[in-house]
Amino acid sequence: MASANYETLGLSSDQVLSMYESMLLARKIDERMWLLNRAGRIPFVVSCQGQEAAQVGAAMALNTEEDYLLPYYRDVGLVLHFGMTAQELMMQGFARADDPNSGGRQMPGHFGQKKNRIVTGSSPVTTQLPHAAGIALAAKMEKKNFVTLVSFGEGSASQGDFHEAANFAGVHNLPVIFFCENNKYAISVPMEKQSGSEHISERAAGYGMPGVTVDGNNPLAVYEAVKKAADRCRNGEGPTLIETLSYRQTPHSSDDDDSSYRTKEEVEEAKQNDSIHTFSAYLRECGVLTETKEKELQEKIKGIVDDATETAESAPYADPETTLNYVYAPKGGDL
Amino acid sequence: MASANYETLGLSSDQVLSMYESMLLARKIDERMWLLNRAGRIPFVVSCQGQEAAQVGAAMALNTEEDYLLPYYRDVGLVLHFGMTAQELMMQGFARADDPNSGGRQMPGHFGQKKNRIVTGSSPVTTQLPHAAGIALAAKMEKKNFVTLVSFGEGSASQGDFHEAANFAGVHNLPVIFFCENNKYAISVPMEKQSGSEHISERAAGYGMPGVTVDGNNPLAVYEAVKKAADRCRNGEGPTLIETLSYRQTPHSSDDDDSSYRTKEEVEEAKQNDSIHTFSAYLRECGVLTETKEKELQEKIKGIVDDATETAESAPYADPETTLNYVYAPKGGDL
Amino acid sequence: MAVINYIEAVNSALREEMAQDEKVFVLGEDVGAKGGVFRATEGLYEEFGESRVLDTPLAESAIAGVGIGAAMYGMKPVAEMQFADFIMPAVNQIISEAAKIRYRSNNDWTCPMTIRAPYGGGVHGALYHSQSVESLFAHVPGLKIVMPSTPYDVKGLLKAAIRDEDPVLFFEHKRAYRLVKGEVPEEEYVLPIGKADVKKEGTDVTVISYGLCLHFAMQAAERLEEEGISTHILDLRTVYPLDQEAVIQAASKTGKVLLVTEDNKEGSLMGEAAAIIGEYCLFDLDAPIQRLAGPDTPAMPFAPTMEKYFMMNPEKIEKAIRDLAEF
Amino acid sequence: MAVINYIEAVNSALREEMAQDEKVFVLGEDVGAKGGVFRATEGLYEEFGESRVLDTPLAESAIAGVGIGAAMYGMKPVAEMQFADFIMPAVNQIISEAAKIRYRSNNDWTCPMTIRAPYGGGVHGALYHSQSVESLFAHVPGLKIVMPSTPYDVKGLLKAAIRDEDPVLFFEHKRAYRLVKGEVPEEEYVLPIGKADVKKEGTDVTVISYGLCLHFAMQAAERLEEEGISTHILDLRTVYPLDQEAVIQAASKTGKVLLVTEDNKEGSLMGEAAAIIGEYCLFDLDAPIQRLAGPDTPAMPFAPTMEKYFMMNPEKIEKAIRDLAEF
Ligand SMILES: Cc1ncc(C[n+]2csc(CCOP(=O)(O)OP(=O)(O)O)c2C)c(N)n1
Ligand SMILES: Cc1ncc(C[n+]2csc(CCOP(=O)(O)OP(=O)(O)O)c2C)c(N)n1
Ligand SMILES: [Mg+2]
Ligand SMILES: [Mg+2]
Repeated sequence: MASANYETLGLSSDQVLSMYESMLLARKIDERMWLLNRAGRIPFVVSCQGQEAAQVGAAMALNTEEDYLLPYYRDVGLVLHFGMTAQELMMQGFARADDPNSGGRQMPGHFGQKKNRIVTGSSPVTTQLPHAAGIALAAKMEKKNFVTLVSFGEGSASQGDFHEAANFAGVHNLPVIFFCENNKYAISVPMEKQSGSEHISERAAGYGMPGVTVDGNNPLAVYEAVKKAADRCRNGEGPTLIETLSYRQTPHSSDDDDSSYRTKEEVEEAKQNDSIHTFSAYLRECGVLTETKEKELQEKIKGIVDDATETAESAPYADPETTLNYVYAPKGGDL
Repeated sequence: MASANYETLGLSSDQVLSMYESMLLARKIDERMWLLNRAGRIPFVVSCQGQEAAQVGAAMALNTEEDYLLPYYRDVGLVLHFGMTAQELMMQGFARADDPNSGGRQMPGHFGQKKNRIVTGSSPVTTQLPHAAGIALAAKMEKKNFVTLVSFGEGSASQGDFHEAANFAGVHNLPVIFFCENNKYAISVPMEKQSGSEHISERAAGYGMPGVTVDGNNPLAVYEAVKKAADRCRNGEGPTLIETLSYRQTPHSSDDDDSSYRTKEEVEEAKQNDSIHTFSAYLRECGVLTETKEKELQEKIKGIVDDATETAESAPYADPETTLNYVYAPKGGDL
Repeated sequence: MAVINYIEAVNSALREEMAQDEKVFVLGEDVGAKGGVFRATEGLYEEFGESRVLDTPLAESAIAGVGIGAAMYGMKPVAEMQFADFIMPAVNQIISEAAKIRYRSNNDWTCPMTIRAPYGGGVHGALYHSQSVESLFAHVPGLKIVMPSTPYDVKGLLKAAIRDEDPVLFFEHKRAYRLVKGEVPEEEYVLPIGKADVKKEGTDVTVISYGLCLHFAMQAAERLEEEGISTHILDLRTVYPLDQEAVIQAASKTGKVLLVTEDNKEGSLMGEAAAIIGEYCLFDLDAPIQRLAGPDTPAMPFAPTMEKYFMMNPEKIEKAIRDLAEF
Repeated sequence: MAVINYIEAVNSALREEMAQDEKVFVLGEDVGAKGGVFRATEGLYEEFGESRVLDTPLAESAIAGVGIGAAMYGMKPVAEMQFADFIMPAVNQIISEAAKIRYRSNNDWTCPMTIRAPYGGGVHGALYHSQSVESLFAHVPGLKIVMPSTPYDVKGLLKAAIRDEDPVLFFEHKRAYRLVKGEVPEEEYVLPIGKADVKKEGTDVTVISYGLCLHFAMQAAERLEEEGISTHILDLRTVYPLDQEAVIQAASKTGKVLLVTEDNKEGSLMGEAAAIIGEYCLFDLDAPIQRLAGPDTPAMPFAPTMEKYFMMNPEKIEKAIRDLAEF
């Protein structure tokens, strides 16, 4: 895979190993969710599978202690890196009261955790882009040096909010990264029916910002692009639009049957470039990963996912009456 | 002005003269509206002044017998060419029952006249762009060969509907022309605060269509660009985004005072390029227009505007109770 | 008569209207090869082809706006919003444009368009796949809003909506899609938009409702029948403009009125029904006008405990009817 | 106490809150050098600079959405929609986002944002510069909607809105801007959101209203006083969530209720007021609940004949009060 050596990018072997670990953890959590769903133990799952490299590559290029993240529903890899735990993710999967994202109020994939600067998201796609511009505007007004990264699918880039947010960021030269995870489908709609242009990144020029398309199966290429964009942000050079190319390996969600609109062969072929395998191979090639280490890692992660599942499944739901809480500020509000 | 000779564009001397006449008529109607407004005889005016060349150049490149037009509120030059009369425009200015646009229901500048395929418009900017895509889609579905032109200001290009409509047209390769009249201001907001890019036309690539910027003070340059775009439409080659550069010579509307946000000097300087004068000079240079002819023209137009004003002013308002009409289909509807 | 379910009635109305009128076409997200995320448009792509069953980009304002343009030209577009919750980006096109085209052009231009959207909860859809959005539009002159409860009404009213000369919002309860079955004639029929329907005659308490709640009310009424409480049930079917006369008749009949909606209570369209009753039936009333609705929280949560707490059900209605009967 | 007009109260509240709290900033179209198309933000650009008085691109969804992002970060944005009619493109951001942020995050994130917009007619604004848009939002839990009638209320409530921990829609009647004057104290004060206010005590007929109509009602009441008809007038001030208790008290006091709004009749928020009265005051009523409102047409036309026909005025209210008094 990666032609660039990780060292030339300024990454240590520990760092690339931790990237791999995050990718693997994301994948394993996701796979477990599907098992739980198919066994009738959780009602819904929406996947990161195929996009872990893009997500972890991006996260690695950010400062997870101060930057702001506005993820979309597939971003297990991003939120893990920003501090959400496997157990917390499982709490969300099981819709338990202890889910830090929403206390079981939202569907899985609707991330939000203030202490980690993961900004609460909703289901209507693309609404988070103007929010990201707003947070970046606040950074500029308050003279703070953090970066805001907002992610979304290529289908979501068709919404008016994409345009309005990108243009706002362009006009005000805001420190924000628009991170488009192009996985070739929006549910059943392929890129050709989604976009008049071949690449989403071609839209950047219309807002006066650089636009780049990178291989989303290569975490190092993504890291490099996001690092550069983040540096631009911190140097006051304004926003960047980054598009990562990968493939959605699962159906859209546990409610979708993808056989009506794409062939098994197409899916299988795309899986040849599965970043989990190609990055693992690359790390072995570089001597960062060994068979033993990989085995250890797999076991460690299995343990984490098992524990998380168990703890979450046995945790309680929120009390029915709590449905009424937090419509407005609990007290001190005027109502 | 115009370096290109009109003949190389395939235009006859009669045609360029009629272009000039339309420009002049538009200007004179507009000037009269301001006089009437300042005299308290009509409540509101919004101007075409400075954009006549762009409007008439575009109209000349279309087939006014079959093409569809979705104008915005400054497009006096476009609607005149598509068949709306000075008297009809005055009926609108005076909000009379015989206003063909809305029977006095809408403010001036909200054009619509089905028999001339001028599609009814509203005040919220940019909503007409998806409509234009819809009409172009109908043309494609019905295998009709007409072109749809939709116009809007550069400020209006910031709306989400611009993006969604352009992308829809790009994906479906629709026979529609997006015609942006960039007059440098959106009320008080200058282009630098409006757009992240220098030109609106730079956005075209993001939708897979050609984008061009032309001198909006040169009706021949605009004619050429729109002609090419219309040919593309008729040849099944899809949409084009055209941006014309001109300057809004009046305040935004009769309700605006532009002295708070731009200098008199700036306005005066821009008026040096007033297309009415430069095109007149060009036509004289070419020998198409003479001083006598110009005088005749001015008088003829004054007569038209006088008559139109008089007829409109003495026409009645709609009856109060007609307020209730046409919420739904008059009969046969289910309610 | 064949027994079909609610979503089959949607599908069948679409198919018949498309077969009958070439100007009718369908557009929306995933309505093509996939046949819609709920399969409402199943088979249409195969039968009528890509050009009449359009998969659009993910952009609701364009779905509505392109539909409006096509309708102004003379087509009969049927747009799908994948979930009613996602109609929000299209509000400007629907309220500023579709609703006002005839009026603002003094009857010169028209917008004969239908917008379908699945609404409602009880499907583990959480905040953004469960909402009732009718009150967002049920005050916009120029629009008609249809919310049928039975397959028979779905089919007859969707056909009427498609043929209507003005824009119609057609909201389908997504929980009803496969839950609710009913008889539908083989022969062609169309039902009038704007007319409510008495779904059950009764003498003690009047329930006015629509959509899925109508069925909950029917179930509650059935149980109460055994206790000797007789319930009169009016199905609004068209929720805007309301069928005033039918509301007045139904309320006056028993003098005890329960208005039931799955929507949040404050500001739901049941307020309008209450206002009509308070204006026209005041002296016929034997009990305060009661409204039974969802709590005033933004929408129903995902966790089953909270979803159940929010959702309407036959038990809640049964209790409210009994309380009124005993008043 | 100084007498100022309605828009000066807006301006002064903004200035004071900006001076007092650095997190407060203003954004919108033409709010900067121009000072707003109605001059609501006049002088703020000069006083607080470009970075706190932001001229945005012409994109309402971004104005709302960027404000929401900044509010989630901890700023106190005050967004202006140039006309309430143009809030439509921002509906998704307001309803799906601002209103639900606290709820969906289980109180982790909040959205302390104010959105101001001039609404209402009588200014030759025609269909798209005259609308009342409150009923679009007056059923959305998580939002608060303030619609003050006097400069005193404007100033005290706008300051409260800016300080509120949750999103507040603040609708200002544009005809009132320069027409309505009133006393405002020099000292700082803040009024409670959520509380209606009795603007006139009376015994024969109760009028419940808000905004510009409140003044028309006051004028009507004054004239009727001479005929010996005593009118009780409640100003809702916050139209969502409604101050139920105040509505119940006001309605019960006279037993004859007139609900007045400039909005279209069907589906206006007066339906909610009627429903509250129909539920809680039924046996105190001496006359049917009456609503006086605009006709159910899309909006008011431009031509003066038709605008006048549509608009509320003191005469229409006077007649309705007299009819009720005589009932
Ligand atoms: C405004 C809106 N419309 C429709 C939907 C339904 N929906 C959920 S995900 C999705 C496809 C998103 O595609 P893309 O942006 O490419 O992201 P991906 O799922 O491929 O990662 C759709 C249509 C939605 N969530 N929001
Ligand atoms: C959605 C919407 N927001 C705000 C307005 C108020 N408004 C009317 S015209 C205008 C400026 C338009 O600028 P531009 O598109 O450049 O056209 P121009 O007037 O310069 O020709 C604004 C903000 C509106 N009409 N619609
Ligand atoms: Mg995708
Ligand atoms: Mg402009």
